[in-house]
Amino acid sequence: MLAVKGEVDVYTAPRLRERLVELVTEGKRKIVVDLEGVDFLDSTGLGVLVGGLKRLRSNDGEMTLVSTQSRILKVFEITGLTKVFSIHDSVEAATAG
Amino acid sequence: MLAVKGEVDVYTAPRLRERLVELVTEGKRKIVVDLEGVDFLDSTGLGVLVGGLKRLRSNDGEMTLVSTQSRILKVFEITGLTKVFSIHDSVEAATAG
Amino acid sequence: MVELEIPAEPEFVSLVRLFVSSLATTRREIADDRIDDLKLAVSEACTNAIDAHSDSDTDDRVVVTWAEGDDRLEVAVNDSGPGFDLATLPQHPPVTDPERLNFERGLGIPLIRSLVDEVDFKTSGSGTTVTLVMYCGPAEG
Amino acid sequence: MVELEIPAEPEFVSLVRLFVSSLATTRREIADDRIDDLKLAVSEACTNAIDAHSDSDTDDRVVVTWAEGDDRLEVAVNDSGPGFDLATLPQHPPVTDPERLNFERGLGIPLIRSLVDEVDFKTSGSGTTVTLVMYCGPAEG
Ligand SMILES: Nc1ncnc2c1ncn2[C@@H]1O[C@H](COP(=O)(O)OP(=O)(O)O)[C@@H](O)[C@H]1O
Ligand SMILES: Nc1ncnc2c1ncn2[C@@H]1O[C@H](COP(=O)(O)OP(=O)(O)O)[C@@H](O)[C@H]1O
Repeated sequence: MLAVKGEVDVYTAPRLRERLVELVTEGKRKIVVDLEGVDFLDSTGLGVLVGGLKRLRSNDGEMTLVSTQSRILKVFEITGLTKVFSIHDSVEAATAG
Repeated sequence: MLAVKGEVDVYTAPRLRERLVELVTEGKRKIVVDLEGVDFLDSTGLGVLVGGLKRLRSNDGEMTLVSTQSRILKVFEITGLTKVFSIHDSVEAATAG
Repeated sequence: MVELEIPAEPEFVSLVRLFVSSLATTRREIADDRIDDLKLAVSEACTNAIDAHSDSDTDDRVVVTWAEGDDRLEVAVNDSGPGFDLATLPQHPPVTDPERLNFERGLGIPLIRSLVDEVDFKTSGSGTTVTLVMYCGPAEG
Repeated sequence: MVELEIPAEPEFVSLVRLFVSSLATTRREIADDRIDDLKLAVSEACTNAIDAHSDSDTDDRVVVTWAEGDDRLEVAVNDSGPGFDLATLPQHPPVTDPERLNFERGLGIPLIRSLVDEVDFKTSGSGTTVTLVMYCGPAEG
């Protein structure tokens, strides 16, 4: 479980990338990224999530996302990434899935 | 009683001046200005309060202020206006005074 | 017209967002989700402008200009980077293709295009200006 | 250095305050009440700069510049107004004097002086630049 807070943009996304790489390196294979605390997410942030998913899948793992905020979901929709990620309403739903 | 909210600066102070003039014109002689909802007060705002006090006193009236916020009180202190206004902790205290 | 000039560094993009959302909120009748759209589009354009400067070690600047028309907001983002050719940007495989995961980038311009009502790119070897237009209600007050 | 250029109109002073508090919060180690002090001082300087333009109907601009030193923040407010003579500013009667109530103005510059650590006025017939300095901790990150 990784809870992301605040703004994810070109300045802060590298930190998120590092955290994801760390988790995979530690051997985690199922990662739930909780985006409920995120106020802003841009294409750099999306790119980091796509990169994390790719890294996990190539290790037989999976990443699921949690978000109910329309402004965050909208960014996934516009870019077609709702078809790539499974996005859940709650951490419970994401963990069960 | 006049509750002031938001920012009182060169842009918004004219509205406060109008309200004070209106109240005096309506015959009000004791005005309590509640500054608890004020986030920002500058010298233009102070000037409007001084102007209101002057207008009231010349009509045998009085103005009292309510404020407990240190950043607002500080502005009165620096300008020496704590000696000109009576500033209270609550509307009750201001009305009793 | 209001102008904000920042160093071409990632840490200043959040200031640009604040600049845009503050102006949009106080000056025009515009729904919150449209403000979010404009904020994201300007942020993407700024990120690209800053990226365009990342190779140079000179004291590069990005200039964001806010202008208003009767029925629109116009935000222009200008950089002095090397410019680019819109026509030759790589196309992504469809999202259903597993290959799609190889593309962590290239999402910015498509996002910009779908978030705002008009986009104009002026780009040359000495810099790029991206102008984003959003239609909106009349001036406040 | 970061620069914000606004029309010389009262409605833009709130944007200047946001600019200053956002930069101060994100970039330096500085206590909240010191940020409030800087914000108020810059706001006062901007109000004066805008007032200085109130007689002219040209498209006048006020420029606010943010700069950082190792141990300080420097915010400069520049206008193209007529300038003034600091030495001949009217003095107020002491606050205890009933006459004090005749002065609704003239509080800005005394406030500025007591809120920041250094103030410098450069003023001529073609404009004024007020530079406000606040000492602070080192750069973040
Ligand atoms: N202002 C700019 N200056 C130079 N090149 C740019 C600029 N904006 C965009 N580009 C080019 O267009 C490409 C696609 O941009 P974009 O869709 O935002 O995705 P990304 O920035 O993630 O690559 C960039 O990689 C860059 O080569
Ligand atoms: N940037 C400026 N350009 C021209 N005159 C100025 C400027 N700043 C201050 N002044 C002059 O100094 C006077 C005192 O300023 P201040 O103490 O802020 O009080 P106030 O603005 O309320 O009069 C102003 O009335 C104005 O005549």
